[in-house]
Amino acid sequence: MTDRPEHLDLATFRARLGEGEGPEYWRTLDELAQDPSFEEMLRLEFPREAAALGEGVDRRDFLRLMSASLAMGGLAACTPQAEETIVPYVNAPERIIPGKPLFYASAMEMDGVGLGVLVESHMGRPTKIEGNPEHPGSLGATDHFAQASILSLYDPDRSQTVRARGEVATWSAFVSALQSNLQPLRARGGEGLRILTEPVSSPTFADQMAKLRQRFPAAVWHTWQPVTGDDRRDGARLAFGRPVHTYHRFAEADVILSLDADFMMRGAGAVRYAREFADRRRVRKDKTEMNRLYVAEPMPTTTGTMADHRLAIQSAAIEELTRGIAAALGLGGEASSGQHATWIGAVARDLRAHAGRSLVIVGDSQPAAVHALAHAMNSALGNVGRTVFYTEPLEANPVPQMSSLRALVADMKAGRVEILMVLGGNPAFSAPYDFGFAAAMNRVPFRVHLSNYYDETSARSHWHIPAAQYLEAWSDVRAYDGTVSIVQPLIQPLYGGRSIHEMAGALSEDVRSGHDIVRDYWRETSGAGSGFEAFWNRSLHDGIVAGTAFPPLALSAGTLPPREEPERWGGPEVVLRPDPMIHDGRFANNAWLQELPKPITKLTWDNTAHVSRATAAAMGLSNGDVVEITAGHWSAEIPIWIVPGHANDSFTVYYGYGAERTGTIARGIGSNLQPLRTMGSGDLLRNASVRKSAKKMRLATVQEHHALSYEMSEGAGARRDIIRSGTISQYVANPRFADEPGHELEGGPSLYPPWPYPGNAWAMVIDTNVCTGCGICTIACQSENSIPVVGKEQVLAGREMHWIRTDHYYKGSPDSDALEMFNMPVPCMHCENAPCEPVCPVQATTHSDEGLNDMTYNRCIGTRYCSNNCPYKVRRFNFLSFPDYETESYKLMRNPDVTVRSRGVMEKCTYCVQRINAGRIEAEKEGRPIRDGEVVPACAQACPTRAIVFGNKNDENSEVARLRSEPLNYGLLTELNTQPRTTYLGSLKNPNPELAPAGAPATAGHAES
Amino acid sequence: MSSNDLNPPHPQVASRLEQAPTITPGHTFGSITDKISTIVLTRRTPPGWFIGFGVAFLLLMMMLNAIGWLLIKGIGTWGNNVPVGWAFDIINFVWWIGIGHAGTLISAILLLLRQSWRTSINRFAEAMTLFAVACAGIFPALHVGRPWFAYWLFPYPNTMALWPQFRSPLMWDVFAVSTYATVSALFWYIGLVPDFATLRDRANSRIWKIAYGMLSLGWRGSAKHWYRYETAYLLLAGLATPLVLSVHTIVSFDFATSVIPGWHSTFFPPYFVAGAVYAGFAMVLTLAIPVRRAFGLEDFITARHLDNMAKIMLTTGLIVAYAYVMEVFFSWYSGNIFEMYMMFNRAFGPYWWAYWLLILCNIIVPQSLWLRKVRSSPVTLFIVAMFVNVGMWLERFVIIVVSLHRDFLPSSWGMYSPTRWDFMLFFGTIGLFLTLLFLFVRFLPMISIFEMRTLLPEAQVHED
Amino acid sequence: MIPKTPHYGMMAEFDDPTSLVEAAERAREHGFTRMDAFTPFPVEGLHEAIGFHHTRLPMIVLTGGIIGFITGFGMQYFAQVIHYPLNIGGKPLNSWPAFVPIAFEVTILFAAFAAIFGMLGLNGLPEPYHPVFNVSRFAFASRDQFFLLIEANDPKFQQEETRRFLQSLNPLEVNDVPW
Amino acid sequence: MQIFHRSANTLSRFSIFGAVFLAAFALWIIYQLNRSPYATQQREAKRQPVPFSHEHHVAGLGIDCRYCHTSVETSSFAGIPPTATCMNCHKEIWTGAEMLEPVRASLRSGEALQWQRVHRLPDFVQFNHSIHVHKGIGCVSCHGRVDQMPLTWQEEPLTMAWCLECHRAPEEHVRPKEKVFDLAWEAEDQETLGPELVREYRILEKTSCSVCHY
Repeated sequence: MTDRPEHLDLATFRARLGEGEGPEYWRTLDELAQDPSFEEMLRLEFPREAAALGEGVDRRDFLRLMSASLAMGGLAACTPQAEETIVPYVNAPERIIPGKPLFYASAMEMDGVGLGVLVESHMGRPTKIEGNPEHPGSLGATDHFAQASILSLYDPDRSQTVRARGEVATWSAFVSALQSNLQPLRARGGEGLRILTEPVSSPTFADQMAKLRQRFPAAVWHTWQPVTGDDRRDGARLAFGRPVHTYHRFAEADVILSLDADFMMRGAGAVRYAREFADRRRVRKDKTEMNRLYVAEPMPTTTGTMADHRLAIQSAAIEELTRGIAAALGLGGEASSGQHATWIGAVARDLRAHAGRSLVIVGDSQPAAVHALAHAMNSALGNVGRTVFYTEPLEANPVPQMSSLRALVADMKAGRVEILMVLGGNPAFSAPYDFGFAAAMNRVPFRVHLSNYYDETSARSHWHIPAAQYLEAWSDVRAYDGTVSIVQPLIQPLYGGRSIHEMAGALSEDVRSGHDIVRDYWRETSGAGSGFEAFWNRSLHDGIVAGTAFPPLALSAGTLPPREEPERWGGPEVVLRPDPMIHDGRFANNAWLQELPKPITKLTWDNTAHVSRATAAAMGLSNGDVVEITAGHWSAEIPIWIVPGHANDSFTVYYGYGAERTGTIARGIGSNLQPLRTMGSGDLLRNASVRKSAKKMRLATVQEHHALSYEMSEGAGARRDIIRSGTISQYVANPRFADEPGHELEGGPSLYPPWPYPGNAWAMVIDTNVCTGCGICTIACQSENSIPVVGKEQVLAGREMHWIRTDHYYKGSPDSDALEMFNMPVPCMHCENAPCEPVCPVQATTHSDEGLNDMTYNRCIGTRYCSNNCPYKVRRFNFLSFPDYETESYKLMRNPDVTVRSRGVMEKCTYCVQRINAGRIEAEKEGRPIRDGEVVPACAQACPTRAIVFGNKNDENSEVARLRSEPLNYGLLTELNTQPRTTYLGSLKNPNPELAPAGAPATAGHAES
Repeated sequence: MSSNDLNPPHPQVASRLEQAPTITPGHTFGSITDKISTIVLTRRTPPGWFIGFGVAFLLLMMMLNAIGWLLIKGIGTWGNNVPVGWAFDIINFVWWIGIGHAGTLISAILLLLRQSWRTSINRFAEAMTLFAVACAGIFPALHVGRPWFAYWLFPYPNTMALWPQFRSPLMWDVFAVSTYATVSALFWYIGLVPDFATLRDRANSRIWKIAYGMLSLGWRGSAKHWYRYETAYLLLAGLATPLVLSVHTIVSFDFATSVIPGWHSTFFPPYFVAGAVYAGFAMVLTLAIPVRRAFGLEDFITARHLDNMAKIMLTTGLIVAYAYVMEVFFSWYSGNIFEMYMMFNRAFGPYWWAYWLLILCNIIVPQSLWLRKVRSSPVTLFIVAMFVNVGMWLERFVIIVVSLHRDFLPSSWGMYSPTRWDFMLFFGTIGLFLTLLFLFVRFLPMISIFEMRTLLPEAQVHED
Repeated sequence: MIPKTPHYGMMAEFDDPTSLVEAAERAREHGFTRMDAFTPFPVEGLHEAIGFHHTRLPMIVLTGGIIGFITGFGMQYFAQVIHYPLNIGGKPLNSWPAFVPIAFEVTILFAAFAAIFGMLGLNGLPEPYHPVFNVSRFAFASRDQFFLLIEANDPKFQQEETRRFLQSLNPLEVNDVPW
Repeated sequence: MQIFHRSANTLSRFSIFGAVFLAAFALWIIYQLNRSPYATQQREAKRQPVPFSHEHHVAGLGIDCRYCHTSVETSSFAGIPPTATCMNCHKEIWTGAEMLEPVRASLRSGEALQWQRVHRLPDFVQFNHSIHVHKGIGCVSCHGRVDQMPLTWQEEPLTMAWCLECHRAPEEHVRPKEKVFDLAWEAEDQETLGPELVREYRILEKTSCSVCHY
């Protein structure tokens, strides 16, 4: 606590007490109680301000809090109350006010890139991840990995102890063992010491490795992870002759060409990009310009659904397409005369017309040449420095990963490796199949593995060290533009995990704590000198280290990469992609991500091979048929999922599944594609053969629980006026097309007088025009509201529990490039005339005086009538006892402000009523109305594109009120006179007149399918 | 029949209008009394009874098993899901309730219509009503997610200061069904009192004398008692008639008041009531035909009874058929895409088989009842009745499951498939029904003795 | 009942309803006022014959019904409008159309109770013990025999005279009914 | 022939009415039990590790509620004092008291004191102390005269019906903010004061379900 001389404090208090004794003593105390400074003293003795400033190890005192927090945790109870103990602190930690959450800035690292987050902490337990508005890569939003990381933190399957040859051991034993093994290497400058990490951008770690190199000049740092991004790096080398990091500014781009890049959901800066892209796409009364997005990709992606012109094209054909466009832009090479000539011509003209305000972006899975071509085009279009920026690489060790790993394996086989430190990752499983990494490991005399789980690699190591999560250990990490965030832990390592910094420390006999290592590094390098405390506190508080963004490099790529003759090949291509939910497999044990429906397919719990309708028909394939994919002498089996809009003669398969030792949830689900990931293959198998097997698999999708014909399901989306879409020109012609008579929002006439809502009237507007269908809202809601997962079997039975889902609809012919895709998040509509309420026999669902459709769990007896009568089917029923009441760690994770729902109870979206009430209470205490934006539901807060807006519609200055007055605003199924509080903004496309399908439908939006 | 409805004549005349008598000539007060009461009073139980009862009892045990598991694990053991929140549970509930209706119809409405032929089957039909309602009552109680809180459905002062939500059709159900059960039970018991007196006076073991003596409340056939008794009986019939109509009307409100295409329909009440009577008479025939055979009651349950019941089935069956046609017409005439798709989905969706099977069982097969040959032969009549029993179950399946599984938003469409626990509970209730029925035929007069007496010509006082 | 007379009454037995009704009418012409008849089934006109004309039962049932309706509707109105008014799907607090079904059911229930317990009450049932059972032949009253009873407390009742009168109706038997 | 004895008539009628009355009586008993202090665990002092007396500390020493329950004005949870708070005074006075040994032990060992919770709401009820305090609902309204409790007990039933009494008619319970922590204070005329304060403090009648249940 800071010094406060002028105030009465306990010391003086006690001094005064000391003065007298007996009755006089008591009198003094009474006087004191009257003394105004007494009140003051109370406040300062037990300070209640919750600033994140200052370093406070005491606040993470975790174990002693468990019982107290459980006392407040929302475990369902029954009256009359059982005996319960309540456990106070022994020494009250600063800043913690029991019952009030605190927020701390930190950053989550993935693939060497950091995403700034704010972590909500209840009584020392992190419970929820939010985006950090200060952070350039987040702007207040998050990706689904960050949301899910809270579950990974409390994952009971995590490795919980240091192990030596599988036996429980201690950290100190490891350190001494390591040192004794290092001893002989010292003489040889550390020759034989190899360190394998995943890509790391931490300046501190880079510094540690540099220092280590001084001790062991001959030691080698290898970097590899399953998603290498080598092609991106090689592309840069081709274009600039050196590794260069590229980032984009979509805010400045009018025309965007995405070549197989899902830039809104994958890769560095995705969250930022999605936001910038969406901001250029919102159409309002006073703003009718949209950017234009061209996408060429084999498998529909979230980015693809946003495209104004989407070309379903084989991955392998994209280089040809790109060269065509480059040629049309006058960069040389012969102009394309292929089937896409018109497309190429139109795109090229559009790009040139917007030179300097256009942008070409390429997906990681494209070969280096395409990346190089993009660099050349961006340079030629003058985009560099305006929409495209080049900087030094983010990674501390920007080596070509595949060759780095190949070299390591070769040396291991040759016995040139004596100490192998694998820091993170699970290469024994995920390394290219034909490398034989696992086998080679056995040739290494001393093997160490740092990882979350005691996995395949750990099992082959002498020493296994449990890894600390980013919420448990200090570190630092660079954002997509180089900005550094200090990774600030909120809780002592649950299972005694260690960070890479501590591992590096162990190598260099550095005994400092992770906290000291990071802090000291910044003390040395920040140059803040005496002002370091302030600098450090500000960096922690803001979540970013000011001024650490990389300066852009003035680079320009002139020459086109040489075209090497593509080898002839027959049969369909097979494109390997990391799974959108579990990535390279690191989240395989995360049930939230496993059950989060994948974009487009809405599949859960499995990976599949995606194929177009035409190709499937040609090969006699239907959903769930298992195919055998053979490449060379390796083969793997995987079920089929038919995706309208997929390129023909192309299979897109998601890898990441199949590891057996990364947790109980991951075990035995999905298809293992490792055999196909070989040295040569990269992400594209050109000469694979795909054969239909006799097997069939039941796949759990949350939309179309069964094979529906296209016309009956997807087409219905537009036919039933669920989706209202048109083009920007149609909007200009008739702004109200989305809300035409016939489905006006206020519903038809009613026999009953409208119910008055004089106070707050909560409402939500969802802009389908900027919804990418990524599903982050769903998982954010799951985390905020402690929604249980139900498992594949229950999803198959149709019992998934998500409160907000993202529906996916198509319009147009499924096999043509004119196919349009739409995403529609559906939470509870909070209808003013809610059909669910009058049918409930026990008043378990009622309407609040602020227009919320309340669901009172403890009154619900579970007739399910409300769900039957809900036209939107947003209600979810606990058919079985879904929540995990046993696992202690999960109890710590749950939001204490939300009741855990027991078996036989209905639940649904509440507009995050716990946040509304908290906001109201604060406002009432200060005697003011709730400010617009003060209360934000979890879905809206996490949404990267700000597609969800929530607020008080009675306050005409609120954003939600303004959006409800937008001409594009419409309600879902309003002909039922439900008068929903959740409304939608129609979806708009901005087609290139050159490519616009002849005779666009006259009835804007309501195109028949 | 219709002619009788318009202007009810004297029972005797009524019986003369009909080709077959309601009771075979040659019987006396005594013979009727003995014939019926000996079935109950004879202490030797036919072995066939034991076999039948055994089977029924096993099914009943299976039901208890299914309920036990349900309470342990939860509704999840059934096939229900979102969107199909209701399935076997409510199908069976509506099916059983419907079956119940024939009993009250026969005992109350036909009494008001002076259909004297009803007397030989009404006791039996009323018993069937009670047992069917007992089976039906199980489902609303068990279909809720937390059955141990089902008592919240009743309005009682509590420390939560909360009440049920009386706008909910489910609350209407609670009141309708419980009222229906209570009134039917009282009606039935009151009808039994004079017969208990008969059994009391004819039982030869003291225990049974006392037992029946207590049940008979000391009935002694006093003229004054008979007068008040008949008044009360008539009034009850007058009350039971609107009651029985209201019960299935309210059951149909569960669906009619909702917004779901295929449920939201104003003509459900008459349609459901007709269906209920249809199903009820089918069940009466299904039971009466074997029973009259087993206990040799052909004298009392004559060809004429079967013929009349067959005709009622035919009539109500035609009303139901008309309802089906109207459903199709409305969905087309509404011009509403959801309504139209609902109908299309019924006929050609994944559950097409249920719809067409229903048409076969409820419309096509019963048309055979136009033929006197079919009506007059117990065997063929039994087969037709069986078809209708199945058909009426399928009707509820189509209305509930097929409407729910694809409503407004295609994104939330789903499929439903029952689990073995669904079937165990359903067949279990059939076990409960048969168990009660077997006990009834063994220990109570299955035909109203005193009313049968009045059918004899000598029962009429002839002034001269 | 405190026996003031040696017997409860005197009973004549007939074997068909017609003769019983005639006998009853004769008895009334003869001036007997306190009598009763027992039959195995309701016999038309018998109650007039013994001078029993109307019953209050219908009024009781009507009252029951009215009370039922008030209770049924009142309960709902109190719960939804007065005691804990809640906004249910934007419907008015007093959504009376929705209250009709339950009000109706409760009406029927109460009326039915009134009918049954009214009838039993007026008939003084249950009454397992009754002097008439002392007559051994009376067991046939529930089978196929018909009885006429003249109660001993009838002002015109004299043991011998009454027996002579009953004999004149040519019954099968005439029996004293002991207490 | 006669089956039953004369008494059977009386017996049968009596038993019928008896049954009815018995049923009614049973229901009445259950009804009463549910709201009885026995069921609501009212006025029973829990046995605590240290026999802490609010009477002594509040009435006797006049220590303010907030000295120990620090977060009552800011948080949903009023807060239970850490051992350190006890020791603020008790390392000066009654340092030897046998009674206080558990407290000293707790400070020495760092083992928290395990108090028995006295006012326990089910976990599906979300109660917030701070807003009630800010809107002028006194401690005494829910906790009774704690300053007269040698050992703490639960004064009020804490049933939903009880909560609603106040939520429906706040004017009957509201008091001036400065009197919130004054357990002894009583309004001389609540009829006029109540409505005034309700207006002044903008107190809303909150009876929607989601005010407490979510």
